[in-house]
Amino acid sequence: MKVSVLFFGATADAVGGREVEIDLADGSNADDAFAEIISAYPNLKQHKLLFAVNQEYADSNKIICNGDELAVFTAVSGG
Amino acid sequence: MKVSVLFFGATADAVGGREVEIDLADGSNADDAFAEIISAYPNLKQHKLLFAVNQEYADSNKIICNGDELAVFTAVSGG
Amino acid sequence: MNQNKVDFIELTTESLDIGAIARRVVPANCGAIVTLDGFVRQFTKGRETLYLVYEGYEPMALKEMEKLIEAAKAQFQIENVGIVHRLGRLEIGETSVVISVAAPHRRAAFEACEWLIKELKRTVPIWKKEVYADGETWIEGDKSEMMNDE
Amino acid sequence: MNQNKVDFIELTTESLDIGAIARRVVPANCGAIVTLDGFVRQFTKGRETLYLVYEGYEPMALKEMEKLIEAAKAQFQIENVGIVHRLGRLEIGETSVVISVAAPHRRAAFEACEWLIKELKRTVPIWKKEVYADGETWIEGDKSEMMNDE
Repeated sequence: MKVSVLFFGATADAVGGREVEIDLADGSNADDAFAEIISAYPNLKQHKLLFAVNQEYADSNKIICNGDELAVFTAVSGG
Repeated sequence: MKVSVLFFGATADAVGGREVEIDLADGSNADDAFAEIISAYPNLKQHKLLFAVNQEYADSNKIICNGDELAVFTAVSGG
Repeated sequence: MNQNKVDFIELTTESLDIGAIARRVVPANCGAIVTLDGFVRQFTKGRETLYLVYEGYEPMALKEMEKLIEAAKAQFQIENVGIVHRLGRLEIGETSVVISVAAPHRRAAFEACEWLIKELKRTVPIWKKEVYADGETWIEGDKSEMMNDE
Repeated sequence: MNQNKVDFIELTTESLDIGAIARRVVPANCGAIVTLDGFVRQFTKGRETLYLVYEGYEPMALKEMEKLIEAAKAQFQIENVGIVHRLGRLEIGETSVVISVAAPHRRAAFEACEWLIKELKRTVPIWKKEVYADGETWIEGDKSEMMNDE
């Protein structure tokens, strides 16, 4: 299945883009998905990362579904 | 000696004026002065009063001098 | 840091612009301003207020506000403080007092701002008269509180 | 009290008017607003910042801010909350975030406002890039703090 992955700030710089599509095995959970993304973009390892699925902070075990919106970003620094 | 006494808000209403002059014996302290004022305007007794001498909260024992500015007012309620 | 010193205290009968007051306390090394905006409540304990009148013993009020700023700066790691209190007639919803505190770290700004409004209500000689449909009352503060701490 | 509900959360690239934001949270039964105004520091640890760029994951940021308001209202006796965060390029001294909390009693307003800014900095997906004379850096928050409490 295809899911889109969004990057912001430092992670967008690290992957050289703001959005990519990845292919995931059916039944993948959030941990699987983010491991896949990090192995595709090893630059991301230089950062402490947070993950979101459908605009919510991701639970590791959350099963990813076709069409979900994933996001990978560093710890926030707004305010 | 002559000193002026200022009233504000509820105390101005109680004495029917915003400023009076009183005559004090030389060597009077703040307590003496304010006792004098209250006996001249017994309506003031209905209020919890604060006293100031020369725009500072008065110490009871402070000696009053000719030309000092006294003030009698209720506990404050600004803000 | 003294070249950045922009404390101010004012009494005014004009309406208060919270944002403009807050901006005046911004120094270059600070990242947060905390602002307390006190205003005229329509209902106090269920009774409707039509408008308020604030009166101050102006020179003493300014001196007491000055003392509060000095005391706040001795206690809290803050940079600049602005206090503006309005006097005269205020309609419902209008701002009566603004206290803005700028600090390098927001914790100190919150603490100092809260301390300042508490002390202002206790020590600064300003009084409010609440005007109702059927009368008016000068509000008297809690003297015992005042005397215990002074 | 629901007819007075005027919470709001906004992300904007326009400049922020603190006073106007604070006024929007005023309900009839409240007497105090506490406002936190966060802004662009010129110097951080001695290094001069030329300007900042804020970027947000906008839909998620709005959801997280909404959650913060709900959580604040569950914890504190407050009436209305407004949170506006600016995005895009900000010059030195410009306001990046305003949080205004209106409450019947000021203690709750102070507590809630301080809690909200602390949590916003921990959970709302917005990042800032500091631009210096000789480079630029995306600032990364403290992830461990984030993860411990979530």
